[in-house]
Amino acid sequence: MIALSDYLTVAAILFGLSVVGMFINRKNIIVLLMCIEMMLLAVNINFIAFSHYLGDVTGQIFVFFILTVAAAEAAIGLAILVVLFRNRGTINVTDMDTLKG
Amino acid sequence: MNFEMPNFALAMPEMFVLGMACLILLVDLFLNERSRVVTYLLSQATLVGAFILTLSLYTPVRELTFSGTFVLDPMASVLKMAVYAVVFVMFLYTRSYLQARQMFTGEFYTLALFGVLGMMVMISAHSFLTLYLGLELLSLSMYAMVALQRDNRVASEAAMKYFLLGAMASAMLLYGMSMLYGVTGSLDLGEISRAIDEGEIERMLLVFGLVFMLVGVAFKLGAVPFHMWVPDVYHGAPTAVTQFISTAPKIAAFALLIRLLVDGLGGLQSEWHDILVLLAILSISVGNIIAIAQTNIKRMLAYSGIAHAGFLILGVLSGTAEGYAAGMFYVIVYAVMGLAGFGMVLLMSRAGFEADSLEDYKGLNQRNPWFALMVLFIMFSMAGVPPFIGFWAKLAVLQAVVASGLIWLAVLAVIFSVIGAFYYLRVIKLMYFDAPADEARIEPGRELAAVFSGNALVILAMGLFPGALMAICIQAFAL
Amino acid sequence: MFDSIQDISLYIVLAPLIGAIIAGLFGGQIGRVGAHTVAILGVAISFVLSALVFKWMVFDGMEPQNFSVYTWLVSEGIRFEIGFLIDELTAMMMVVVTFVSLMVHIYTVGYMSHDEENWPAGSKAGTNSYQRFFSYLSLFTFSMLMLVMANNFLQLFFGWEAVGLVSYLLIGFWSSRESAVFANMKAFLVNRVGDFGFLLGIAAVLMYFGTLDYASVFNAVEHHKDMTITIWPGSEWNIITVIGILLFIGAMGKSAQVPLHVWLPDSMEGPTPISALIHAATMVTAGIFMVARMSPVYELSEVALSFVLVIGAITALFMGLLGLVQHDIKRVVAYSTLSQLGYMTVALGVSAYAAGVFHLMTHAFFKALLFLAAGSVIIAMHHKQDMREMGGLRKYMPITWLTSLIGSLALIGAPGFSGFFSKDSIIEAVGHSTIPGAGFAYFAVLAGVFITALYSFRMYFLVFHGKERMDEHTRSHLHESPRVVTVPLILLAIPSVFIGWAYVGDMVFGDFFINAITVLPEHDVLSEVGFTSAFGMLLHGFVTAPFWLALAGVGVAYYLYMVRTDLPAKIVQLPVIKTLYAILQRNYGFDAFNNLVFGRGSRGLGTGLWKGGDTMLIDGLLVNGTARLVGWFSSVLRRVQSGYLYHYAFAMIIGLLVLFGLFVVA
Amino acid sequence: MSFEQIVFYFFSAILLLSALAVITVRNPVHAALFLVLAFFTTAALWLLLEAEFLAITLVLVYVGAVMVLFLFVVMMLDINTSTLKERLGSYLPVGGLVAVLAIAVMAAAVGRDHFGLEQYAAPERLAADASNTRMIGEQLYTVYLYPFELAAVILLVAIIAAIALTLRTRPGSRYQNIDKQVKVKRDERLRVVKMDSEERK
Amino acid sequence: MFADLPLLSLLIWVPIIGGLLVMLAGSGRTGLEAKVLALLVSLLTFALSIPLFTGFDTGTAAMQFTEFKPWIAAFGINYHLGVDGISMPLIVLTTFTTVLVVIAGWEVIKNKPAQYMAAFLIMEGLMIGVFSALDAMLFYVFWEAMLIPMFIVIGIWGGANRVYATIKFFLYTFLGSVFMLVALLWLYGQADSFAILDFHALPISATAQIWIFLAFLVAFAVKVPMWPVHTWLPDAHVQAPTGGSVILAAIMLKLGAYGFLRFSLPITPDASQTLDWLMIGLSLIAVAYIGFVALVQRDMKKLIAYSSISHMGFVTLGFFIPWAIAANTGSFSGAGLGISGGMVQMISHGFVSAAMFLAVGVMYDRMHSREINDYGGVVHVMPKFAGFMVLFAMANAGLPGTAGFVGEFMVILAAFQANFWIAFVAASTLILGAAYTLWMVKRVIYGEIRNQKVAALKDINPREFLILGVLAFMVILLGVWPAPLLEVMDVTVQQLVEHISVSKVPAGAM
Repeated sequence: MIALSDYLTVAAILFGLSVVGMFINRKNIIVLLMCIEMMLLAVNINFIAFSHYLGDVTGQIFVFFILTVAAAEAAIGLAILVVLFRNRGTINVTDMDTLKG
Repeated sequence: MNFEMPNFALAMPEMFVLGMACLILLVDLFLNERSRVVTYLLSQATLVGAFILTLSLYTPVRELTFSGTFVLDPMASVLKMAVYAVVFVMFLYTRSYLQARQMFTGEFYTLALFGVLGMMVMISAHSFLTLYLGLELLSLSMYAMVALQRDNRVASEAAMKYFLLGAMASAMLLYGMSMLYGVTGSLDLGEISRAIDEGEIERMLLVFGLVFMLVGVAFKLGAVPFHMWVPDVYHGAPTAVTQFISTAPKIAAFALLIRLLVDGLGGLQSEWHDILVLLAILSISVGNIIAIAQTNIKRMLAYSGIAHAGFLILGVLSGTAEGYAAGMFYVIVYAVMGLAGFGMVLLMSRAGFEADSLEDYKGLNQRNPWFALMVLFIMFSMAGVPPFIGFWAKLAVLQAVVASGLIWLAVLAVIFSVIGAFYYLRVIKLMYFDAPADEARIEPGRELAAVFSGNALVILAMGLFPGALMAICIQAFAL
Repeated sequence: MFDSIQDISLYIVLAPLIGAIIAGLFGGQIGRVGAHTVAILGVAISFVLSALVFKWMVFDGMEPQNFSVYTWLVSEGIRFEIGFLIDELTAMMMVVVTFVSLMVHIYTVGYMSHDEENWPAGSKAGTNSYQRFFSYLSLFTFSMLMLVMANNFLQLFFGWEAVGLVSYLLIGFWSSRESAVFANMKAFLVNRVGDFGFLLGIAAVLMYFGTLDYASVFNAVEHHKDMTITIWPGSEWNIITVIGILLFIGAMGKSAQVPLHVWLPDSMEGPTPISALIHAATMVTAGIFMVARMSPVYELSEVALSFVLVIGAITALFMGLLGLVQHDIKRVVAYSTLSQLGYMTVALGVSAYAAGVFHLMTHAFFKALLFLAAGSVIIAMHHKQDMREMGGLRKYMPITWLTSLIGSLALIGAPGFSGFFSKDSIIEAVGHSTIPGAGFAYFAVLAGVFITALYSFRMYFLVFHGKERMDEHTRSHLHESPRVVTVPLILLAIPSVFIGWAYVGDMVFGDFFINAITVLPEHDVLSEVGFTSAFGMLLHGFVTAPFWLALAGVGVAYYLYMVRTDLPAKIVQLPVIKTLYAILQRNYGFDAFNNLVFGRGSRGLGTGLWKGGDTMLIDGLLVNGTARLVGWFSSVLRRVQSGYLYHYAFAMIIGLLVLFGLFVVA
Repeated sequence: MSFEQIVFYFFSAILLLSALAVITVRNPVHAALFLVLAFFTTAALWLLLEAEFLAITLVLVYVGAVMVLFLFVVMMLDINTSTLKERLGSYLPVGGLVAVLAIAVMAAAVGRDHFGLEQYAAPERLAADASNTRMIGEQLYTVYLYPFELAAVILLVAIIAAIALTLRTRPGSRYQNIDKQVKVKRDERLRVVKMDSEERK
Repeated sequence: MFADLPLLSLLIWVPIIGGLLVMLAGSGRTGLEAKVLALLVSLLTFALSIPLFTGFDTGTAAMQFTEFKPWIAAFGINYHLGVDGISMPLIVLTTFTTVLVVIAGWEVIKNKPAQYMAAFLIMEGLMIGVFSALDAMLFYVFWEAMLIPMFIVIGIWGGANRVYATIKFFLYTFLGSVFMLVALLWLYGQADSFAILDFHALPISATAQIWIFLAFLVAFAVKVPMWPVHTWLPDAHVQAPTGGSVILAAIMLKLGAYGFLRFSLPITPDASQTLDWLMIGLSLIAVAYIGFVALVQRDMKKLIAYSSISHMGFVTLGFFIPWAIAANTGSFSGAGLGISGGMVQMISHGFVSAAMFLAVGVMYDRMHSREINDYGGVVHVMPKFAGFMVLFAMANAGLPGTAGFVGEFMVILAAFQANFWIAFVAASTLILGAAYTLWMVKRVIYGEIRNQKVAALKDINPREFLILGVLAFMVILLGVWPAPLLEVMDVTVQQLVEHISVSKVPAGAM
């Protein structure tokens, strides 16, 4: 049998990887957006796993909403990315250092 | 399936704001540049209407509806009204600024109104789900608003940073929610609270979830070490947007904090208390110290905002109704001061010129003594010097801290507030003691001048009579 | 008008005060004549009334009067009052003070008549300086009267400091002279050192007696004679001794006793009338008066008396020696004053208060006379004061010459002159005393007699006899001083001669001061001396050592300065004498020592505390250091805000991990 | 090892590897494709968890829409991939350490001690005719009516935002204004402008 | 007729509102309207304070002229005013000094005179508020708010290094007072009231008292200022305009000392007893150490500033001597002498230091230099002024017959009852005080005219004569007849001594 912890562990590792992806990636903002998608994915796995093992559909409902929001978020994120690129001609993370201090 | 019909009346303000936002969206399509003012007026009308609706719905009891995902209690009513008021003033402030920069568009107002809606949802949330959705509604609106001036290089950078970090923070919040859902089996704050109070859940797991969630909340509040977005975004965003995101959303973030920690995780008070102590100390110290080195006033105010967030947290961490009331008082006061603080940047700015360098304030007393005096009010208020309102906010918070026995914490807080006073004083120094680089008199638009003066005078007036607001705050937690 | 002694006392003190105020504040309006008229009138009223009081007191047998004028303040039930105590001692002092003051006032009309010459051109302070001078003189008279008439320590201290203030103002009267304004500051500060002790003494009195009223203190003093105070752990001091010594420290300042004498010679920078009035006749004797006044206290402590005695003896002898090497005519008189003050103090030390006070009185007359005579000479010499440029003035200034001679004779104690009676009483008293230090004191006062005679007549001969060493211009203008100058000289010469005859019997050996001065039987040396009449004393005077010593002094002076005028210069070249002479020239090094230790030392300490303590340590390290530290922190911390997203994200992760570490794992 | 377990481990492994690839590959296009793979495998895991509706949604919405959007943006921006493809530098050790630390803590928290089968027994399989979609739908339109509406608003905001941020009327481009064309008058077709001759510069 | 008026409220709000009006009236270039208005307001305030003195009942230690209105119910803060023998004289001193400051700034202040006058009037109201507040939080509000106008005054109209000085001043005092705030909040938690009189009656454990005492100490010591937190004062004084220096020295320093009497002594008597060695030690350091420092100052204002610190040392010494007396003699008799002495010293220092600063201001206005070395022989060109200067210098040196003597005298008398050496060090001021003051007078006033600039000086004009003359009158009056002042405070002080002689540690607790 697959234990709940197995799912949770997978989600945790996924979450951890995406979090680390947020700061080891220094070149491309798009990858950061992907990392965020992966973080949400990990959360979703958590919710669904819990939902399953608790026998409670609420978790899935939550995932439904997270998916919706994540899509919206991706849209806005990409829109900002486009604006950024138009302004600067680059989406290099290292170049985004005008604001500091 | 036993489904109870929701009491829609309780959500009248939300529905009204949503409807109006959509209406404005449509109306705006048919307006040309010159009649855009209709959009503005409609937006203001929306806020006024929502205020009236919320006021008429005010009850001293706690009412749940929408299957327990929506709550209306005194705190919600008060905070919502505060949000309307703050945004209303923000609209007053920013009109000329937006007009001068081709940002006077329907999008700004609709996004702002959707942001208001998001805040309302957060404030009235009684479930992780609604909390999250409200938060995202607000956040997405704000991301977009920061980037709204499309050809502004720094603004787009700010928006990108804000977006990425914000998304990450909300992912962490969600992770925490998932853990708590997992161990309590519910998304409903009331259910969760009950489950925790039963005491059968291992505390470590609860704390594990709690820590994740606190990251999300701390991010919204701008508490150290989850504050890194604050200076960059406040700095990079158009001042009008900065004024928005630095004020009203703090009120919502406070609601988030209360809803999560008090309504939901009240049983974990002994745990989150310690975490909040840490966050508060870090915020107050780091915020105040780094602010000293700033030369850009928007950044300076950003760091000052971080420090203020620390004070706000101080109020909440005492875990008493008085403390929450103090925190609420603080956040409302902070919003009022923040409006004025960024309002002063708006005041000094002209088309093509952002007065965001501290140097721009040199000799303001020569150029316009009245405004200099108003800025003086604002700065001393932020520094927490009586008789301005900022003092009472600090007092309320410190009183809660002292009452809960954390005298050392109060002492630490006041020491850092003294350090913080330095950079506020520096603004006054520039205005009053330095010779102006440019002798031209500052002549802002009449509307802007009036609202700015009004705002500063309110800071004074509320400082002289803070009792009413404090009474409201206390009543909000009297349940 | 003369309805009561209370009112009269008030008139006595207020008359000069009003004179001072009018002359001082309205000097410009009333002019010179107005000013000196008012001032002289005030003092004259005061003198007449004082004489009246003296008459009542001495001849009509009025009881001593002790009454309060007004309440200065009340705190915790302790009343601090301003009030008068009028007994024989007071009455005598009042007469002396007002009389000498009156003489000096009159004299001043002449002495200061060309005062504008003493001021730099265009000085506005010089325009009304004449009026101001009178104002100060009258103010001084007022202050001195307050001092002597006080019935409590507070008022005593008031007067004590007030005369110091006027002294300060008058020494520095010619304020454009750097030396004068230095001298006045020095005088004030040295006096302050004395007052420092005096004030502590008063504090001690209040602590142990609970009042500052003389009468109450003197009544209660018996009960306190065995009380002790712990000054430092393990050292118990008798409280009376402590009070006595502390109060006497005040007297040392005011009466210029070693080592607080340093201000007096310098005070000669002031105009001569001042030297006569303040620094010879009255103010400097305040200390003597005070100790005499406190006799009930001092009688109870032999330690304190010995202290007084030794200090007095040292002053009497060593200050006299300094008179030998001075060339400035006023300085000779000044050192002579120091020496005579030493005599008075010695008298106090052996409980011969009456003799001391008596010497005070006689000294007031003849020393004022000497000073005024010196002033007369100085006027004639166009304000040159160096004796080496004088000589043979006798024929130009007969009145001055004659009065000077009288003064000098009185000073050296030539039998029959007033000084003889007072000084011999002291010497006799010391000879009979047995308290510790009396032996040394006896030697000192005897040696002092010789020295006094020597320097007095050195001065006399140098000024009035011998070769005329002044330049031609000066000589051609030499003439006797005007009437306003000579009349006071004559008037002062009279008591200088006769006052001893008149009063030595009553005052020194009689019961004149019975109400005012207390002497314990075992200390009562004067009754052991046991003269009964002035005449008996005079006869006795010719066979005692002092007479012969004085005669020897005069003889030596005559020989050195009239016969072998080349000798003094040679003597000082002798090996031992040369060193001694150098020491004397440097005033035993007191000035150098004070400058080095107190002047430069305190400034060095101040600079050290300021630069090292305030500026470096507190401000530099703590205050600005903190500010710099915060600033440094700020600049470091802001670098964390690097602008790079990944750093921000990293910070959040670290924050998360820290929270884990602290709250989940733990 | 049961079939379920095999499926679980297989897909989990692919999921984690592709996730790792997403954050490490140089080319963003590759990263996007690895992400698609991750979504697919996740969908498979969700099927194991009897969340059929969401599994399908994930594939349809994410793979079908969101990831396409990602790829579209990557392509559209025409990013000079050579500069973006530099290798992870010296910060990898730190990153790795933090990753290990974070994962270790999280994994420890969610490990078998707390979420093993003893605490959370595997539920019974649902009946074959149980409709996951129906279950969700019933809840969504009743209990979660309010959140559902909010989700709609969020999507609206996203639309507004995306348009507001990216839609731009280029000053150079010309549009046909039919309304104006139709209403045009004769005089307006030609206009004679009088002006002074300009000097040659 | 005055009995019905809310005198204290009027005293607080007339100058504040007047100040605001003055600020608004100040649009004119010369600001003459503003100046006249300011003078009228300050005179009115002074006039209002006279019935306070004349109508004061000297027979009781209870608060008089009290006013009570709930202010911020949510915080339990009331608008509670009242005066006793300790605060009333200080209020009168405040109103008196403000009139002088307004006159003193009449022609001198050319830059924004309206704002200048307004700042002083507002400050006046706030300071009176501090002295009359009976609610701790009301007190604190006034206490802090007062910093604002002072900050502005030094910063705008100050000397070359004014920014450093004023920020230092502000932060120093701000830092001090926030500790007090925490202590007040703690006390509120215990007493459930912010009424100062309730605090007085509150039993507090010994340890807590120590902490509270230290918190108060920081606040008040900075204000007094006591060594070693005094370094803001010389800077602030030197840089401040004359009026600022006057108010600072005459009134603001007194606030700290007043705080000791109103808060530290009665609320934490046991801690005061425990720590009296510290207070006495710091006071003596102030007297001696600062005396030496003053000796070597080259800047007149700095010298006077240091002398102020030194003089304030007597105030604190007088306040904390009671326990030392009790330890030495076994009774508190004599304690009142010390406390009253400190009080008198406060008032007299108010006059004397104000006079000294005004005198220096008179010279500064003409020469634009405060360096002692730039002067010399002033008496020859400004004889009237020199007369005043010497008088004030003598008062500063504590000459009997002037105001400067009374307080020092009483404190030394009291100190002797505690310990010979305390009195010894305290009395050293007789020498040191005279030394630094007279040395300055010697170099500035006397001697030959040093340079052409001095030679060109003009003597004081009627306006300056008026100010200095009034002060001279007060200095002498207080010196020769201090009884009325003592009469006012005597009962209050005695009651205070009784109060502090009883331990407030709850029975049974250590």
